[in-house]
Amino acid sequence: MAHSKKAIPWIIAGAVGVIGIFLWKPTVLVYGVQRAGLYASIALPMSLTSGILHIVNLAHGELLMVSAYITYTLALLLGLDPLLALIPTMLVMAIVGFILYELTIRKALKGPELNQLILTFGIGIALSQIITLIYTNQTRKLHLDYVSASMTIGETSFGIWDFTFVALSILMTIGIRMFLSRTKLGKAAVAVGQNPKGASIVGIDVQKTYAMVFTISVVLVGIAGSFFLTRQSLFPSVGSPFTMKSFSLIAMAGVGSISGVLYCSLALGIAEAIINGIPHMSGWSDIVFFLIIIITIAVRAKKTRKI
Amino acid sequence: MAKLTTKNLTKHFGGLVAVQNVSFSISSGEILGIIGPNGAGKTTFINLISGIYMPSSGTIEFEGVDISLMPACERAKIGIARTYQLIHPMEDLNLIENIMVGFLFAGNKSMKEARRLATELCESMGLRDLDREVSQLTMLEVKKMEIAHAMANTPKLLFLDEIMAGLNSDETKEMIALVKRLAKERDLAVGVVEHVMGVIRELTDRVIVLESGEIIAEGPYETVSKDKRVIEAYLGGTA
Amino acid sequence: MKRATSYILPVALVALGVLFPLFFGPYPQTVARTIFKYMALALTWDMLFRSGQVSFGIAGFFGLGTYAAALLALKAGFSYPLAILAGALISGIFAYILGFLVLRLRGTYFSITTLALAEIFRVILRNWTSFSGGPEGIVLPQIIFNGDSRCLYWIGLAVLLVVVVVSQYFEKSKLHFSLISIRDNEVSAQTSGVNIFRTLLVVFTVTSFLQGLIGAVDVVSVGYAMPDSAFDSNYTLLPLAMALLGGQHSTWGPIIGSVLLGVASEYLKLKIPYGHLLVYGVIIILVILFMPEGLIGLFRKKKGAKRG
Amino acid sequence: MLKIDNLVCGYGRMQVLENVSLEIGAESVGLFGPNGAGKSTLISATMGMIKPWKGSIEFNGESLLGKETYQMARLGIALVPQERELFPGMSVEDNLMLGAAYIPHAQAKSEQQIEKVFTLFPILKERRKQYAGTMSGGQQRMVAIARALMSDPKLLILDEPSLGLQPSIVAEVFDVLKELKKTVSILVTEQNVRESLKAIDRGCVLENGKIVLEDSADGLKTNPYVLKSYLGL
Amino acid sequence: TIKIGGTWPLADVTGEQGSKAAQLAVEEINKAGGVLGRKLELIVIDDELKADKGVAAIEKLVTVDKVDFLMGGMGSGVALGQVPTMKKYQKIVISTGAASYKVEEALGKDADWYFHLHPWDYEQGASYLQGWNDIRKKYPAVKIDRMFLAYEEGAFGKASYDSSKVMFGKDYNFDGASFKSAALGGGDYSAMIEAAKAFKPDIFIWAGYDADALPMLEAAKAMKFNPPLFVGAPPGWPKDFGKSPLADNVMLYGMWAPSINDVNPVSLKFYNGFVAKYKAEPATYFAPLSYSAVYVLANALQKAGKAAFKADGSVDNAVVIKALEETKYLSALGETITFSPSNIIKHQGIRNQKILQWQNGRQEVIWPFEVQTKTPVYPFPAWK
Ligand SMILES: Nc1ncnc2c1ncn2[C@@H]1O[C@H](COP(=O)(O)OP(=O)(O)OP(=O)(O)O)[C@@H](O)[C@H]1O
Ligand SMILES: Nc1ncnc2c1ncn2[C@@H]1O[C@H](COP(=O)(O)OP(=O)(O)OP(=O)(O)O)[C@@H](O)[C@H]1O
Ligand SMILES: [Mg+2]
Ligand SMILES: [Mg+2]
Repeated sequence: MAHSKKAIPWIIAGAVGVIGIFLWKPTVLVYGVQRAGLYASIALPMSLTSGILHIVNLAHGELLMVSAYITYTLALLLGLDPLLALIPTMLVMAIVGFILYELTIRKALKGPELNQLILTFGIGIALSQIITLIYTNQTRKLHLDYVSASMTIGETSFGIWDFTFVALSILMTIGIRMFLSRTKLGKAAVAVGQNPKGASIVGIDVQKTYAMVFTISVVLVGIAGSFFLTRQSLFPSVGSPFTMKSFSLIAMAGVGSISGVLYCSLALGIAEAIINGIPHMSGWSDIVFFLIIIITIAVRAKKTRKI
Repeated sequence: MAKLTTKNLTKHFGGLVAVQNVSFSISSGEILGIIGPNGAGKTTFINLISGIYMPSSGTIEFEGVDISLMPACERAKIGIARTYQLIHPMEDLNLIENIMVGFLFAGNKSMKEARRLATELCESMGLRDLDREVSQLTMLEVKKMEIAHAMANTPKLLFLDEIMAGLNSDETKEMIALVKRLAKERDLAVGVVEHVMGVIRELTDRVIVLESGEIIAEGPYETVSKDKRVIEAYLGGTA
Repeated sequence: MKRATSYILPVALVALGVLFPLFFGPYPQTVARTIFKYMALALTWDMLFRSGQVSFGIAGFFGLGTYAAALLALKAGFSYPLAILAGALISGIFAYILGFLVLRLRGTYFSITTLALAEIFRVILRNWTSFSGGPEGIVLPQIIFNGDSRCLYWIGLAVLLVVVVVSQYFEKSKLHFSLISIRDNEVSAQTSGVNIFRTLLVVFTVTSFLQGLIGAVDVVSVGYAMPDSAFDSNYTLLPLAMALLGGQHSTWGPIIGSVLLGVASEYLKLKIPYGHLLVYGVIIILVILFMPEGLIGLFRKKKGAKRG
Repeated sequence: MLKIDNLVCGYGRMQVLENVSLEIGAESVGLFGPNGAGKSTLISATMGMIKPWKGSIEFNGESLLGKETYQMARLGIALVPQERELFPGMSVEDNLMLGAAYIPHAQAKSEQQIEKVFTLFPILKERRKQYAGTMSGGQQRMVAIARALMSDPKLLILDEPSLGLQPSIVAEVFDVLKELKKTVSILVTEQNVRESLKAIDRGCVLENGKIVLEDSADGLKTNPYVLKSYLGL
Repeated sequence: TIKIGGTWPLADVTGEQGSKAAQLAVEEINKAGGVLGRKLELIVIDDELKADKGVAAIEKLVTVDKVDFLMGGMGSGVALGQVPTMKKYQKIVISTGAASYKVEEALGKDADWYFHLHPWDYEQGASYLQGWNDIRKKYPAVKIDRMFLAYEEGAFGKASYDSSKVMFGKDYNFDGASFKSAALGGGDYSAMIEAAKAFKPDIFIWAGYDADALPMLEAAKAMKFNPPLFVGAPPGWPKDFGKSPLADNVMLYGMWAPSINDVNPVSLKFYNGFVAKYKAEPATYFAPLSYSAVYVLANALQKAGKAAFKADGSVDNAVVIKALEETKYLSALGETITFSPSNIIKHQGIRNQKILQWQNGRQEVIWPFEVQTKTPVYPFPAWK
């Protein structure tokens, strides 16, 4: 296809870049890829809700946080490893997602556009406050031996646990794509995303599809949350920075593009790692993050305008 | 005097050629029919002239000036107006306000002036109750509003894209008379795209037939409708 | 007649606003001042939103005005009135230039790009320590009017009135029509002669100028600037929430919305010291669920019913 | 098959339909009337897109009141909406396949069915990979008709199917309807009364929300009122 | 009653516990008969860590509640916002937060009504320098030449870095690197640790937040980074940090730890009182600090006697300031609080931080030696 031909210079440029970085500081690639995995696994669930329900879910980060707290609680109460507690967490998150949809989102979808934006803003506040009231905002952290798993090549040692995020994000991408292209519900979801009225005419239960898609995305956030817990400290506002980050990633990838999220996370993760690799520069890494997003969006806008 | 002339106008969409080497002209006071099979490129052609799309190649001249690359809003100001095949009125404006837009921006009139002119125009077109929301209008009224909306550009050149589609015969008659009157009163050059042959026969002075983006026939309706290629590609056995 | 009555309410409100400090003490004045600030920001956001563009960059231009004014006053020795004006101008000029980049974008892409710009401003001011004082910010030697709470109140009110007037001008002038036509149908707006890009550029520049103005006045009223507070995401999210809650696409909506949320947050804080934010969040949820058209929808509906 | 009894409905406070009753058996029925008469409203109510204020709607003896649109579709009612309602970002082929995918009895036959609609509209076969949203107006109408045919309906409702179609294809569409009415019940609204009379058994005229005339196709052809107002003679 | 108005960020654990500890002190004093025969009353308003809210809170406390004294504070940003308003009212303020020297600059030298309990940032730096020098002297095994400071890139970390660089840059081989705190959506320490590792420091100090504490140790372990001294300087520690096997022998800066109960009866009384009333352990030093603030004020009023209030019932600032200046209060923090001038203001209270070490799940005081509870474990053991 014409598409792949145009990609060749990009692939070459990318390869050259990667080799360059490798020669300079090989670990930058490791950390960049690991970071990318984290970003992608948090952003991917959001791409479902924004691509199909067309809602900007400002409570996304809070849902991540809630699921991490649920996993934490289950891990403590039942003495489970968080990755085992993941399964009951998914169940709880499914219920949370479904209830949230039925009680709130469903109604807001009927109102003027952007109502869901402010609704989820309110939900985000409420969720983080509920967690604060239950757990206080003191930081918590589970101690897990395996997260310090290490690998040594030559002189350098680095952590390898964070590669699980890479695996998770790849699995999520494959899973979501299979869901959308292979399953009946997934195909219905795509149709509903493009034209709900048209979808109902061809026999698709639009409300059910919305509810399922929202619930699925909350369950996916739940999974990401359980993994997140293995690595990060827990406090009520831990999720909020990830809402906008995920949202930025989705816009950069192009709303509705699933694998795009993966590539864009990779680009951002590595770019961040490069900046962090330069001493005293880490404060500027956010600039690179946002500059890349702006450039990508602007370039794509220009391309589409030509047509 | 030709109002508008195109030379070898061409538009590609990726690999698809929607309009190909179209050269034609239209003069003031003339009503030109544009017909052709579905997907022949009629709407694309109008989009090129009104500036929604920029041509892949070829030129457009309006009153002797090359406007091929002029932005759409400028074209509106020099007197090019059009209606849309799919009408999406501005839901947040009411009937009269929808029409004021053209006077305000294409005509650069003041608010007061625009309202007065829009009211006048509506009355002359038989639109009443001008403060209604657009969702309360019947299709005939919406179609009239669409024409009035275009007329508010105070155009010299007007393209109507299937404006009669979905009207019954009484309403169609009324609209034909309306278009004829407007063209005459304002010395307009009018391009009419329609699939209803009765309308083309009644309304137009001359017809061009597009197929796959190219002009395959041109002339008065009576001759064009007997053209073998036209019958084959477009009219079928019903003509 | 109708005209006269429609003026009574606004005039009365303005009079009330101006005379407020004569009857209420510094505490209500301070609370009102905060509400005015958010109200003004909510209005500026709504002005651009009337064209359908959702900006996430309010904090960016607010913060830009803040820092520009503070740095000019501190380093270039500008007097406060001059610094305020310059702060607003710089914010407007940045918006004008950046407009060429962002105003071709629509929907999510526009929103995220404005957000990204705001973040970039913040990161620069935070890291360019020698210029901006770094993350710890800068302190002004003194507050405008020596901190007299009435004067601070009045200047806050004055800025708000400027914003309201501009918003009303937007609503009553031609711009109103161009904005709505851009929001409803860009293609048809173009062929009616609306220069979409230029219209958006004007609005983007003017609203950013106003946001910068609000920021500049804020900084001379508090006396210090820090990147993380000047570019606080609350300056983006709260005005947005207030505008939508009050009722979008109008002057009254953001006004009502910011009074509701502003008063609610202050009142709840006093009543429920620990955990008041939960109630705040729940209020937002309930208003959206049960008044989807915003608070102003209640009035609008009545009007519509009369008409129908 | 479809039985509408004393239907009253409208939008907001505005009443559009006044006690409309209509019955469709194994036949093809035309619904005519001026713009704004309420034809589309009647169809919307039947499809569950708006809630009737009063009256009843039954399909094969089963009440449709309170059912959702997608349930109507699964019961075997297919709609060609006036506004087409395609999936603009999907290929023509995907649009068509979706017509059958969620209708239990149609799904199995979708491969044969798509070949059938492709012979009816060859251009769609040619453009099967094009995004539906970039098709021309008339082409999109074809997709909408084809999509409805894909669902192998028991009752086919067409809201102004000829709108925007070129004359030769209009004729073809009505030829197909004529063929189809042997096996499928059809309700069609049209402004092109002349063409559609060839394809229907019976017609009603709806004006101002009321049915003012009901007759066989032949009866309508000679009815002076119809001749004058709808056939332009 | 004597009214004290307090502002703290109540949604933050520092402010939440600080305000509650102050309330505890008020109740203790009232139970013991109050001050000058009058009861104390504490009115707390949330400053939400936002300057405008903090200002409104002060206005309300002074003009509506008509409090006699002001108290509290945590974030420097809020304090910067509040200073002008405080100047306007000239109420006596016992401040429990605001470490940034910018606040001191904003106050100016005339603000004699401002009593700052918390050490300024530069004083903290100086006290660390003093501490490490003392430790080196007392324990010759401890070798400190190369110092590496990892700092979060926000105001807190940057300030620590800047002041440390000035303080330690002369005597030590000093370097640092920044990282983005997990508290602000970061949490990737690998680049920073790599830089630290390359530097081979004798002492590694990080200035970040509690959210960074364990993940950073985990990363250090994964990357086999094993400095002889591993020091954390966050404002608080995560819950049950001590229970983590990685925590043992981590050193930290702080003003208070429950282990001080062993050497200080006031601390023990405070601790027991707090646990009994709120069923939670005080997790940050803001609790004992705010508790002390109330006692400092109460003692001064007691000392000033009836003269503290004028005939019209208002506070006689001169008298109370004088009494406060004479403060000598053995506080729950371990040291005796007195006031003396700092760089700009006249009334600075505590100047020292402490150097502590996690040992067997407890924070033990290493320095100052007067309140030492355990001898230091050195070097930081290798990762298992
Ligand atoms: N944006 C686009 N991308 C790709 N192809 C397009 C695009 N717009 C139109 N086309 C194609 O260009 C051709 C011409 O379309 P156009 O809308 O001009 O036809 P038309 O003559 O107006 O047809 P109709 O009578 O059905 O309205 C069609 O084949 C259509 O599919
Ligand atoms: N969504 C709506 N909201 C409010 N009024 C509506 C709506 N849709 C239609 N109407 C009004 O209902 C009346 C009947 O409309 P309807 O679309 O049913 O007519 P129709 O007979 O299908 O005409 P047409 O030939 O124009 O399709 C019209 O007056 C129209 O303005
Ligand atoms: Mg067309
Ligand atoms: Mg209709």
